Amino acid sequence: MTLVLEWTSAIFLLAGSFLCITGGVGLLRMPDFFSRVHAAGVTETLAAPLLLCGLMLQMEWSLDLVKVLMILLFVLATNPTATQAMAKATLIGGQKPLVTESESTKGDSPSNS
Amino acid sequence: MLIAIAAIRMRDLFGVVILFGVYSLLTAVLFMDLDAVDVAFTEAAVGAGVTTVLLLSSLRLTRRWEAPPRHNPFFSLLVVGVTGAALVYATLDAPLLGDPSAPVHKHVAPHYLQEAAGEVGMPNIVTAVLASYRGYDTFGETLVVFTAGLAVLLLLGFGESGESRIETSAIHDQVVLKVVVKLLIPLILLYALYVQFHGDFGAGGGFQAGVIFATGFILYDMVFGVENARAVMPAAWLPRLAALGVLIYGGVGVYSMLAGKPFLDYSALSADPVHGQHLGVLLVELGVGITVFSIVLSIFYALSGRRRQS
Amino acid sequence: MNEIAGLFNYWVVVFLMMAGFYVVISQGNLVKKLVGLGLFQASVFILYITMGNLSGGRAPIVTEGVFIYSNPLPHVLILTAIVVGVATTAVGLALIVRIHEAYGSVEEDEIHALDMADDDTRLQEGAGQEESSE
Amino acid sequence: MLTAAIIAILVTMILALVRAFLGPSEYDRMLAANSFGTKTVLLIALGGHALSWHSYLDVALLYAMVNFVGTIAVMRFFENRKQDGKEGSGGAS
Repeated sequence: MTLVLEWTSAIFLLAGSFLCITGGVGLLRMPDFFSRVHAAGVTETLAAPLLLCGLMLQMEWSLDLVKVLMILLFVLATNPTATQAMAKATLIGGQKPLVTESESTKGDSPSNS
Repeated sequence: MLIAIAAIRMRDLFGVVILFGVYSLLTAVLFMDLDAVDVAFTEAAVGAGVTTVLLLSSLRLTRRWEAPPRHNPFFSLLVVGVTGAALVYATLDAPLLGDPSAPVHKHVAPHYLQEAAGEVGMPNIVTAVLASYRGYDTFGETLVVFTAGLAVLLLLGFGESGESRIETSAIHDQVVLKVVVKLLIPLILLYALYVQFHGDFGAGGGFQAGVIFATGFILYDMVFGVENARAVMPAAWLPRLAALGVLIYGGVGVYSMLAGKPFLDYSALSADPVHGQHLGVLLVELGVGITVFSIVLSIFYALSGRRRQS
Repeated sequence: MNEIAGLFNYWVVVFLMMAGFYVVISQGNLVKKLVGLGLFQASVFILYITMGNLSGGRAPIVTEGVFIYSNPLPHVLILTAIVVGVATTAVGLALIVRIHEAYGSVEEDEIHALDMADDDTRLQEGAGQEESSE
Repeated sequence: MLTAAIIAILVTMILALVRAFLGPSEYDRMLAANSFGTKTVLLIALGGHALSWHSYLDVALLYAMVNFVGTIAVMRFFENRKQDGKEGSGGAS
């Protein structure tokens, strides 16, 4: 039983770490803001619950477990919301997604209009 | 450290503020690592949350871009360098990190650590020292917060209550955000109450709980608009609430004085001294929480309710 | 080696403190000055907490089986200092907002220049009222 | 395994921090700061478990909250600025 728990937790943690790094690299390397939102938002939404699940599987049954569950729910609720709201605010704020095939990051210079 | 450098170099004040928030998060993690849970808690709630919000709302009222520097920075660099060198030289004599024989650990701290659980009857020694042993200090600090809030209100007022404000901002169209926030706010307020009354056992206490409670209202204000927030918590109540908090704190002190004990000696509150201490700490923390909550919220109202004058 | 590890925190503190100090004395923008004050403040907080730390210690909340706790006194002082710090920052911000309304600028130099110009015109007009020109 | 996850989170934090420094537009900074905050929550949750800090989960929960509030405050700031630009139209102030 403990072995199963350990292995499941390890798998969760590894998957979470992988997604986490993927998100970070995407955040750094993507060419314009909207693809960055995509990279950061999507991976984060999955990475955080995975990591927290992995953590939960390692803990014994206590109040702390409930707290982790609350953190999980909280992150799960706020993170996609914040990402969506950010993307929408940016769109309203006047930035356009980069649709042409330009490779440089010219498309996302600050538009202060 | 790097963040600090970047924050200095950046001329866009908005970026400075965001980096300052990140910097404060890192500071809090450092506090966690140095075993200062309560301090990390406060720093996270205050530094990363409230300070950022306040700085942003005052940036809205002033302008965003900084003028290019006109002085030669050489002289100030010189001053800073000399002072820094002197300080580094001074640290060579300082006790090493974690050294148990450092003079700090020799004075009153052992007494607190050994006796607090028996004398005050709560496991969280920080709360015990804060509210009981150093009750005078904390009373003074609550008064300082109160006075600062009054000063802000005198300088700015609450602003007009926003009848003529045009609410065309993008947040007011976002349905998803509104629904989620509506669900979250009760959770935040509940959590603040937990922090308030669980402060005897874990990290937390009046200061943090007040800030978190205010954060919940600030969130409501930001997402649902000023009018709605002021309908829930009218601005006129806030100074009265703040005064009420200070009065609770002072009232506990005066009560113990009337009972024939020194000012703020909580053992007068009940027949059993330990129980009295516990009760006193709870009441005092409640007073601190109410004061901090109403002052933070009224500062936010004052800064966000004011219209930009060009 | 041990010395370096033990003193490293202090050096970080000194660096941060000097960074904040530099911002306060050399930058003209008032909001930036406040951020510099915040940096300085945070460095002082870190200094106190560093002094309160004990190797092998735990957070000062009594639990069974733990005998070394870090010093609670600096924690208490800093906890209140943080809240007081944000209150004073808010007062500073309120002052800045008022200054911006009065002068239309938050740059120290420009405010100074405006003050000087104000004084000059007043002298030229010969209006001898010594009213507030602070 | 926890250690590996913590290292991964630290690497991501550094990446996000670089984006926050570079960030060509302010929106990028906001995104990076938000991502950084989420990573901090995870770091405290995992690291606190690994090093057995006291009541670290309270702090992590608080962070998640504060991070969200901060992001919303930043977004509101954008709108206000835009609104001011429309109304003021002078930009000289």
